[in-house]
Amino acid sequence: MSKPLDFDAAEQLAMATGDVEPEQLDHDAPVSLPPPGPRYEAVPRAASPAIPEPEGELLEVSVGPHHPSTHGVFRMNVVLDGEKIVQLKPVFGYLHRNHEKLGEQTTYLGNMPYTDRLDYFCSLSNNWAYALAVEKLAGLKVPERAEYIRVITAELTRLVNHSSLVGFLLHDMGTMGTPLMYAFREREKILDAFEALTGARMMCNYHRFGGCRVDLPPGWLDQVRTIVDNFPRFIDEMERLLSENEVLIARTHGVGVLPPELAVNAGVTGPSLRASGINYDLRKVDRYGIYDRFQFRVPLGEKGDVYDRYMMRILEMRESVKILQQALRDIPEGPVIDPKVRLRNFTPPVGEAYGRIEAPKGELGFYLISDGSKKPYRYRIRPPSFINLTVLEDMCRGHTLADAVIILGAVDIVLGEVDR
Amino acid sequence: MSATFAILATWTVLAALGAMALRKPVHAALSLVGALMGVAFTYLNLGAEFITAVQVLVYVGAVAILIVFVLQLTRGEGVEGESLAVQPASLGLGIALLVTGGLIAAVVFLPDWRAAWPEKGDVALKRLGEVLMNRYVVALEAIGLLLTIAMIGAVLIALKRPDSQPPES
Amino acid sequence: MSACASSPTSGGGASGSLPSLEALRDRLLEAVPGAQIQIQPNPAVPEQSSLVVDPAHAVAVARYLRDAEDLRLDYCSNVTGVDWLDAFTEETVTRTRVVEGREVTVEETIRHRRPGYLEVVYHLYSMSLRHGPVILRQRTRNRVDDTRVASLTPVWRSAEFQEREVYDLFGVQFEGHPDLRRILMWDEFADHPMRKDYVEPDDYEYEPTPNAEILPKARRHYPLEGTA
Amino acid sequence: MNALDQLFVNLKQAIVGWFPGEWRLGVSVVISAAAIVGVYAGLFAITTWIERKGLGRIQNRPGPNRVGPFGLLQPLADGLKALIKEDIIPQRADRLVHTLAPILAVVPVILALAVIPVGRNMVAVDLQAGLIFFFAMGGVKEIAVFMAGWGSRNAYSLLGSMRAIAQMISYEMPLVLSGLVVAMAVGSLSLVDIIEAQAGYYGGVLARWHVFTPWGLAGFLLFLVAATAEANRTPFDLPEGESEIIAGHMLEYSGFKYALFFLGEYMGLFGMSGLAITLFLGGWRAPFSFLEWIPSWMWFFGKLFAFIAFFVWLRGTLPRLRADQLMEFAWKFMLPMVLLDVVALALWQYTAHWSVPLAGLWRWVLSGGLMFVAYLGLARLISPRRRVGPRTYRFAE
Repeated sequence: MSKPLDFDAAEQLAMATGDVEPEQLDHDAPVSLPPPGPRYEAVPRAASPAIPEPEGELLEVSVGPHHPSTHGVFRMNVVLDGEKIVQLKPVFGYLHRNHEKLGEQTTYLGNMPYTDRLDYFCSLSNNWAYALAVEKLAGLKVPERAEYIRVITAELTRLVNHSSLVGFLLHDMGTMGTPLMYAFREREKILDAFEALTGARMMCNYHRFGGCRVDLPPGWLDQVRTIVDNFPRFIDEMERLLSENEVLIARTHGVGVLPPELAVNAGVTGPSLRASGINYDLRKVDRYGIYDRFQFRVPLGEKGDVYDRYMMRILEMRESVKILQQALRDIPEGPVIDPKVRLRNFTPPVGEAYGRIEAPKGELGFYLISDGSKKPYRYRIRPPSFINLTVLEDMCRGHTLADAVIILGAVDIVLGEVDR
Repeated sequence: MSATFAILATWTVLAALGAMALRKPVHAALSLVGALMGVAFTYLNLGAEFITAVQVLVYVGAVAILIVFVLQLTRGEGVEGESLAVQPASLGLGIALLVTGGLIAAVVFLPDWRAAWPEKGDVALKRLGEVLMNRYVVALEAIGLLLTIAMIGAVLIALKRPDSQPPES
Repeated sequence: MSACASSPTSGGGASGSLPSLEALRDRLLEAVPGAQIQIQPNPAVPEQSSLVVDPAHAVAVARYLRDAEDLRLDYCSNVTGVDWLDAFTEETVTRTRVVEGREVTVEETIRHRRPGYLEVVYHLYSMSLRHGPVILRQRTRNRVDDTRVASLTPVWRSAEFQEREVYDLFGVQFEGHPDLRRILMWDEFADHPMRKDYVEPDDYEYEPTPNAEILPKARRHYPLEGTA
Repeated sequence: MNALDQLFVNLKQAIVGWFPGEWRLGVSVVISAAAIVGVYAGLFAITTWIERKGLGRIQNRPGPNRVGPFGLLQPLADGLKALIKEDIIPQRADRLVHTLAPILAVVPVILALAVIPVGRNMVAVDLQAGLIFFFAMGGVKEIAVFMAGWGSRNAYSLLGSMRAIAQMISYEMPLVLSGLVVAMAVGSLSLVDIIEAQAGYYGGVLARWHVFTPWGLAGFLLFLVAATAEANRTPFDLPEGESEIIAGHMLEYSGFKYALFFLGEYMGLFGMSGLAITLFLGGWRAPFSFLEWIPSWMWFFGKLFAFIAFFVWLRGTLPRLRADQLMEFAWKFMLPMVLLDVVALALWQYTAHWSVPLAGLWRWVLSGGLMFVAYLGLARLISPRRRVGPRTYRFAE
């Protein structure tokens, strides 16, 4: 009874006797944790370039939490052999505010503004994901017009996120902010539209269970149409500026390769996953909302390196523009919220629901357990950038510190979401 | 002996002493740079511009940087607290005396060295080049060959690393 | 609540290709002898009912789910913990008793105590076959001294950070996790803040907050020099 | 016209003339030194404004526009801010080394600037070995960088300074060699002589600058790349690459010491540009004979501003290379190219007295063809595109 617990052994025993009770677990023995080490059976660690024996002394560097290119208060504990990375441990939690605990002490509606603060670049996607989970939990229907508005806002958010990400990524490569400023110019236009619609530029708090908060202001669709029609020019400009740039190619090709098996196994989602060639876009898979009505394609990478991840963003922006054009063309008149929904004192039935959407950074899921009261019993966020960081070490190992910076940049993290 | 020379000489000797006596290897190296610079300015004072420039370029720009690199890459901090002077002191002193005596003897006794000092500015660059490429071309090439061999040797030594430490992780 | 199924917002996707949960449980029981698997119904969204697996067989079950040809649940989307406190249910029973020599029918209330436990929930999907979710649950024996479950990180890498988070915030010990450390809270932090009965320390806002409420509390914890 | 051209020369002579005979040498030195420090420091201020304004315009924003008209007083405000900022020396830093480093970063650069002629008869010191002296002073700067990195006792500083030194040493080789190509052609190391050698006009119109010869063009381009690296400008700004090692060796500096480093950087940039102008672009000479009426010093500073604009433009558009790619570029491309440039020069000189018909064309074909073929071969060898090939992307419906 005193031997440390070994489930594999217990399993074999179970097979032999055909009867093993969970009571056989040893309660008195001190909990023995296995030593840290690579114990992943499914997929070997990323096939990063072979690391030779360390030539000199290993140097431990702490990159962050206030390093200019960690995109917030994020830290990487890096062990370097010369300039090569031998080990990299991401450390976070500096922005941890126990969002989920807050959520469990607030009403369902009261949580909506909090979701804005998760990935503060994409508040409208977050709103939608949360609304989707609650709608699933309570079985609510969303009016036609609201579905269109949701698609429009979510795709605009995707444009904002991807263009900024491309800018930040190139900034990490040392372009002195020029692409970033170009990206921010476009972002400003879209934020203006958000402001006109929701009253806020970043913390929009716009979606509601069963629809949207208010109808579109007059002239808003035309404003968005102008933005969307001009957007491809910005993408072309960006591509002409840098996609074929020799330095960019030298910096990104073959850097941070993520094999597809590992990507799937590690739950990487979003553009990073598709850059590895896995065709998995929730807009196509789940067809949540009304995404089955639009014609668009899912771009897929071939190598899974940083360049592919960069190109995924560019190509996805082009597809988003297509979706937006169709949505703006087809949007019907009608109510924007189910009038039967009582947002105040909203009490969903007992049960649980997991709802997920394809946020710009990957799969954003909300898991709710309702005990029939006004507050969720359990409120959980599945943050894409948090889980995409799982493979950061695998992608970085064997590369230099300068590569780690752009690999991290291409993962696309927002610390508000990672730390919650 | 002009005032300029006095200042430069004092500076050079002090810096050289510092290179010997300072406790931190990096300080000693930097002090050595100071001494080399002092020598360079002495050349300039003598009107030998080219030699000055080459002295700075080669000794400060290359040799001193090399020393500094070696100190950093081999973690020279390990021997901190011990001066870099030769031990035992008497041996170092003996060598120093020998070298100094030899130099003085050369200046005093060898006839060539007692030739008249060239006028300032007469160390014409063109003449220097001609002399090096004609009269002393064999010596020059030999030195070049020697340095190349030394470099190849260094590369070979660096490649082998028989004593490389086992990886720690 | 079946309105949801027909609603376009339904996220069920192509879950039609999955066997029903009952069939799945039967297959698992066959494939992993000795496993104890129950179905936990979900009244709100019936297609998101879950399987409760005993920790001793969780890894084998997970491996089967991942590797079976027609399931191929290769993608573990979400891992999270839930804290279920001790639950008390009150039951009113009518009994006959002998009171002072007479038989009286009295109504009595009996309190049942269901001991609390921590639960870890895994949402599994298949990227290759595009179906899901299958929801796995593991439960600890109690909330206090035996909070161990099996780590599914060896099966799905995506559980690595999420299980660390559950360990950090709920205090679930994952046996077999390769690197079980705190992830969001700092290393010296002692408690598990997501537990339902967590009481935040009264000095957490201690720093120089000149708050009349906080300051006396802080003094209790840190008798300042000069003021004590 | 001539008066304007020699304005400053005459002014200096007039001032020197006021002093008694035995003072004149000293006064002349002081005036020259003051002129160099003053002019280039003023240029530094203007350059920071040009750079910020230029980057702003490249990036769709106005740039500094609050202090003075068009933000012209911004450098003044920046300087004032740097002066009154707290000067912090880290506790564990080596105080002496830490303090000496910024001074040593500026002094050799100013010394180097002294040998560059800025106009007709306008050079502070005409050293016989001016070219080598310039490069030697660049070598001293490396010591300053090391002192800053080591003296700060910060891992990032040390890493940054080591990177910077490695980069400077690697690029010094092609830099010096491409300079020496010109020295070989001219037969002198004096910068005044080198400008003198570029006198005259092709066909009476186009100046006989070195850049208009095949070896000179190649040498100029190589020199420009090496100078960009030596001056730590994008895309070779790794030593202070913000996204990787924050500010490199300057990390622990604040206030005026930090400003001194910047001064050194920019003066180094002026020095490099000035040398490029002197070696390949005829120094203070006009490009066309009909433009000779513009004063010589205006030509020099005009060219200098063109270089500054070029560097700003580069900074606004290019990403940064990685350290190993930087080294690879230096040793696998720059060095062979520069050595070949020596051969190209030899071919050019050897064929100088050819009397075959179309001799000029043949010389161009021989000398320039060598460089062009070498460029094609080497560039293809190290091009990242060769290694990766084009990418195609699949789309799933």
